Amino acid sequence: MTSARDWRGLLFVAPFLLLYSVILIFPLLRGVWLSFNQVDLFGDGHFVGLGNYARLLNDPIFGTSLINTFEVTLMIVPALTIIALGLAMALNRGSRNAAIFRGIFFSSAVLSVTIVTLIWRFVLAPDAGLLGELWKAFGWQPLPFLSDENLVLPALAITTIWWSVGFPMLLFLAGLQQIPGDMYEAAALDNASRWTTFSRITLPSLRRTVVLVVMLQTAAQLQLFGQSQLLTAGGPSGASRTAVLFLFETAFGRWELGYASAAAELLFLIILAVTITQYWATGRATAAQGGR
Amino acid sequence: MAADFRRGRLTPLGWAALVIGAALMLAPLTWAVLLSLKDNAALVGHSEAALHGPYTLDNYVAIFGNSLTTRWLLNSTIVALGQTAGVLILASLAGYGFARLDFPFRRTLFVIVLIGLAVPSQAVILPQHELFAWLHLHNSYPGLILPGLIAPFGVFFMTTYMRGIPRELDEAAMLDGASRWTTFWKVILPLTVPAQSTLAVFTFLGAWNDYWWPLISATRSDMYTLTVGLAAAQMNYAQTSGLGYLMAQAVFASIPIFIVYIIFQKQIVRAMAGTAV
Amino acid sequence: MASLELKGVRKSFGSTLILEDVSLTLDAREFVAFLGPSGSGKSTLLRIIAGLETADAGEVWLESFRIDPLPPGERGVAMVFQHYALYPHMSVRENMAFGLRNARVPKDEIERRIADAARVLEIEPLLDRKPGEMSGGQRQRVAIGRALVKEPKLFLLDEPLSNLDAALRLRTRVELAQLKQRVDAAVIMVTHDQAEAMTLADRIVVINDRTIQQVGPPMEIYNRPANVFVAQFVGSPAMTLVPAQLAENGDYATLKIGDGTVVETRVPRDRLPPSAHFRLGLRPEAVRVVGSGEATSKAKVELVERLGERTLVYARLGDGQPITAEDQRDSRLKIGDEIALRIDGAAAHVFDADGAGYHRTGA
Amino acid sequence: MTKRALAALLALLALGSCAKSDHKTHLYLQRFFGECGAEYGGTTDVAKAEGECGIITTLVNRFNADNPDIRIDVNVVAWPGYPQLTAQVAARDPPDLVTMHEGVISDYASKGLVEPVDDYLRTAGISPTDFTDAARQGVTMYGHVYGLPWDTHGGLFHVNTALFAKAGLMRGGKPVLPDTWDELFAQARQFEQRTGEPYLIQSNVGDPAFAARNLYTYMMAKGAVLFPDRKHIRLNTPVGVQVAKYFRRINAEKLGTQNMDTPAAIAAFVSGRGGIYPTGTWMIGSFETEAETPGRPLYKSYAVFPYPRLWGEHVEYVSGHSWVVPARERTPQQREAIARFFKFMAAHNFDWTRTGHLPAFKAVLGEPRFKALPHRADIAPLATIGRPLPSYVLRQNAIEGIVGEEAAAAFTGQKTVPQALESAERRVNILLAQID
Repeated sequence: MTSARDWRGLLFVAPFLLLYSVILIFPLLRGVWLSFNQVDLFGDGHFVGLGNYARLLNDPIFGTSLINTFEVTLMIVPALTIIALGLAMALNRGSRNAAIFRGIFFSSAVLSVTIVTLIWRFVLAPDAGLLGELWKAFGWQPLPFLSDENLVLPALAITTIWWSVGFPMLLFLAGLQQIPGDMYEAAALDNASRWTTFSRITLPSLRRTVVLVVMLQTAAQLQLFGQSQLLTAGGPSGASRTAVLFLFETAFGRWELGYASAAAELLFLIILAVTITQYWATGRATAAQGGR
Repeated sequence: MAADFRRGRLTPLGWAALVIGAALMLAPLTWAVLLSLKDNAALVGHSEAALHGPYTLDNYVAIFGNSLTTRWLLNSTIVALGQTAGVLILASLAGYGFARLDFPFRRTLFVIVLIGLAVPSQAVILPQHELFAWLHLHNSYPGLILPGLIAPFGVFFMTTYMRGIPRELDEAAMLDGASRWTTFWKVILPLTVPAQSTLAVFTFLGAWNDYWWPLISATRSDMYTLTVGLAAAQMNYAQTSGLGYLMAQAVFASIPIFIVYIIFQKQIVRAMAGTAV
Repeated sequence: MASLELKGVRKSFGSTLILEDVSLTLDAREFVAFLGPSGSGKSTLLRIIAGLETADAGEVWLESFRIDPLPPGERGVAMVFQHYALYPHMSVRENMAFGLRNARVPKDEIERRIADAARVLEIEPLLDRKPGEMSGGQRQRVAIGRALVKEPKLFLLDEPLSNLDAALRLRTRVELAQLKQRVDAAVIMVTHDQAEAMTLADRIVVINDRTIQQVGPPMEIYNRPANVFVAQFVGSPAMTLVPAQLAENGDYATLKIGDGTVVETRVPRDRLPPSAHFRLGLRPEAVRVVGSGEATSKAKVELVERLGERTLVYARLGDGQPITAEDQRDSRLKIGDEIALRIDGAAAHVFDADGAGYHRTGA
Repeated sequence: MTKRALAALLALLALGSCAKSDHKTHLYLQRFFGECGAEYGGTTDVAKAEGECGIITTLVNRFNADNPDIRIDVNVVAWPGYPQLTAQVAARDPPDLVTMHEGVISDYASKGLVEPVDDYLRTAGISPTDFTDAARQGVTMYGHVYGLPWDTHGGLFHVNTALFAKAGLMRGGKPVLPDTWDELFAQARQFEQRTGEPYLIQSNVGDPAFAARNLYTYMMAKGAVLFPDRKHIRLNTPVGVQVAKYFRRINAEKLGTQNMDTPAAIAAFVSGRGGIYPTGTWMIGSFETEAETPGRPLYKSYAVFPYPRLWGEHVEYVSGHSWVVPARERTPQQREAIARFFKFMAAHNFDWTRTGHLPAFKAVLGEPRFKALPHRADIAPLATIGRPLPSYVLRQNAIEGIVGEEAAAAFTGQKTVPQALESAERRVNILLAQID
């Protein structure tokens, strides 16, 4: 019949769904199954039920790695959001200079994590790094960013913010472009101050973008891996070991596939919970405001 | 980009802050370029030597002389282009199916795809590795490309975009005797070009910068992507040819993506505007 | 030969019934308007004919072929969409050629048809433009052109004038009238504008509430509305309906309304159902402002609408019943004036309690 | 447009997947030791190459040149390369030859993931009795030989004699090294006061091997049994605590450098910014080059010795590099090529000792050209005082990572000594308990 309610529609979605089931759904279920087994990379394992999870909850190394992950996420996300918003507002204009600045602030986002860490190693390292040389030029003792347990997470955070400020900035720019100009004209006629204009017009209008940026960045930073592996190898003494690095070491260094899978599932649940909580909280807040 | 001056002028203080910020952005890049232009021996224990001459292009010459860097560059390009093309094709097809066609279990299937949005890569990467081993796909281009094709975001994005296209157009095409495929290919697809470019930019950059999957899948140096190759190089730093050479590798590896970026800068910004809908 | 034939078409969306048992026959080359308020089901009926919706029951025949099992492209119908639905990425020429290419019409034939249509519609200079570069009226004509080149057996126009401004609407109305002369096909136009339907259609199909209310030529619809709905939907301003009592016996019904006025209609009394309660239907031209000598009733003016060629007077009868009357073009009435009215019983309609209409014989 | 791009892409894919179409026997060799193709990629002159990377690169080039029917493709991985090898083995696509620390072989051998190499050795005409004792012990397990041993290596005190002279710590042209912990601290303080530079250069950052080596060595000296059985490690003992406290004191009294990773430490030593750099045999070649280059801070100011005896017995934790053959299907040609590679590498064991490592073959120890290499007389004792870790304990690489991480935390004061040692013990024991 002419109505499209038939199996032919499936042909359009089939290629994706097929790959999706094979490459995502199947591994996802397989990962859940593995997490209930004590199994190494090369041997047959045996079922241990929730044993791996019980072990994880009692594993201080995993606990530390989770805390590190949360800490570094908390260092990155708010700062990144505020900086990106500030840049977007400053650069939301048509001049040539603004375009050049936009280009500069986005430029780092095109680099891969290995290049970023390569460059930043020689910015942060006290002996050969740019900061070290600067400090020495002022006659100060260089700060051991990569080897002090209190400095290493901020160092990762700074590197990450430098690397990823571009995308949120562009998202905010896009959001700003969609605020109708007459709202600002009306505010100007009402003699609104800059701050009032920002807090009463700009920020509420960007609400959805802010939520989007915060959610995307939180999910991304909870999975921070390359910076920590390449820049500090999780050190000193695990002070910068993130949850994903823990997982990687467990699987490929210690061959503990089942245990690593359990860690992966736990991390998955945490990210899911955080994302849903953020979504729910902002959704409620928006509803309370009578917004969209 | 019309109504740009809606927030008045930037104060001199604002400009100063911007300039300082830009300097902070550029300083590490400049530092890397300077280091790459120095003789390796001159940098041993004295990286501050990079701040003054003499400079040399020897490190770059060495890359071309004998190194896998160019090969890694090619691999990264193939993988990034392959993933971009694949995601565009799959997401467009699926997006059209979900947006326009009615078939059994459509809602259920769409919800299943949406769930995929929340699955972080590390939850599946170990079994994926196992699966690809079983399929003998490691150390191959398909092996590097395929996992990146699973882009629930792409499907979601294209579905939303296509839902925004007036249904009248599909109906006009039906009355014009177009098949489902012709309608998709000739009528709807050309209208999704803005969405396609957005998705392409995201996918390309994501693929180009992907680290974990190539790290465990491409284990032979001739199949490394740039990210993995440079990771191997920097973790061997103590035993490698030297700081200048390492930086030259990094700079050299960044040049193509910077060129792409400069050429497509306008499209990228416009593409981002499309996402924030 | 009949052009389009609908037999017992029925359609519902989920549990909501949209069309109930619709049957209709179109003559060859007939221009028919589907007239009704929004939500009446008229668009759904059009889409069923086009093949964009599937009827739950019933058949659709076009020139002796049953077309409801066919996909839209093979039915021999062409449609002009409300928002034109031009393909934005194709030039005018490509827009018009698209359907023909799908039908594998030879290239030179396509060229010829496009050239013809472009000439007729005066859109030759636009052929290489894209829809985004044209005005609303130009797009409208391109949309018509796209339908025209297909040389269909049936044209379907979905609210073709609703997106145009007033001046353009009049002009396009003329063009549609000319189009009707030129094409060798039946035309169905969906509209909610009764003036459009009256001007253009050979016959009007008034649709409301899931079903066809009345089918007939414009003047018949106007003069002999089948029921209260048609009476009030067609004609502007709407017909005044006044509750009335059947007054006395005679060949024709004589009705008495609330303020005591007795109206002698020309509606044969024996056609009416056995009841004393009716409604009297009066179009403004049946109620005239007169000098007190000729008057049948008195009223008080509430609003005066000067239309130029005539003046409409909205007033209330003694018992408070609103009524619309007509005065000369140079009427000097103003709000609050007491006026005398003459109700022309010969032009009056009678509706029974179920809403069915009864009209004078003849005319 | 799109179609052309697609076609180009497909062409590229095709190009990439059929790159190897010559008629040579291909062997896939995977190693660490760094990437230096830029410097040595084109040369086969082994004698002129310096450092681990240069020598191994030119050796492979030389082998390829000498054996036109064989082509060795080299894959350089980040040190130590085991996560990557694990991924490859899990992907059932391991290389043909891999560099492996002797302590790690048993992990793979116990699962049948590497082949016994007895047959290859026989074909190559090599007898296990040719190996030094330490080397033979390192590669023999489960009644088979599992690798071609390639060197014995351990920690050494690399000394800047110019600074030692300035500190007044030279006697008869030789640096004075401490005999006891107390002497160590006294000499270190004297060194610091007279030169203004730190006594020890330490890489406590991102280098777990450094801390683990120090802990293992001085625990072994007091006769500590590190691994009482295959499931347990014992570190949190009075001896272990004492060793860690000594190293903690070095840091607390700022007698050693802080916050350095390996590259920084190497740079510091080469630049003459410290007296002793305790690191491995592998740096001898590079430092000797510095010592022979006029104008460099280390010019004619370099000496090297085994870790000094500070208490107990003079022993030292050593390991060795070997070549192993991961299990997979191979053609007879490939098997033959592996045997030829073994023969070639055995014949060139001397070249490798120029890096500073001790040879894996007894014969090389006696060769005049080996004895003629600088400092070899000074480090020769390593061959007799060297003690490998027991091969019955699996996952030595992961264990070293954990022990090193915790030991570094104890040394730098990030954790208290008992805390760190207790934590290291617990983590290692959990890891070992998981192994079937």
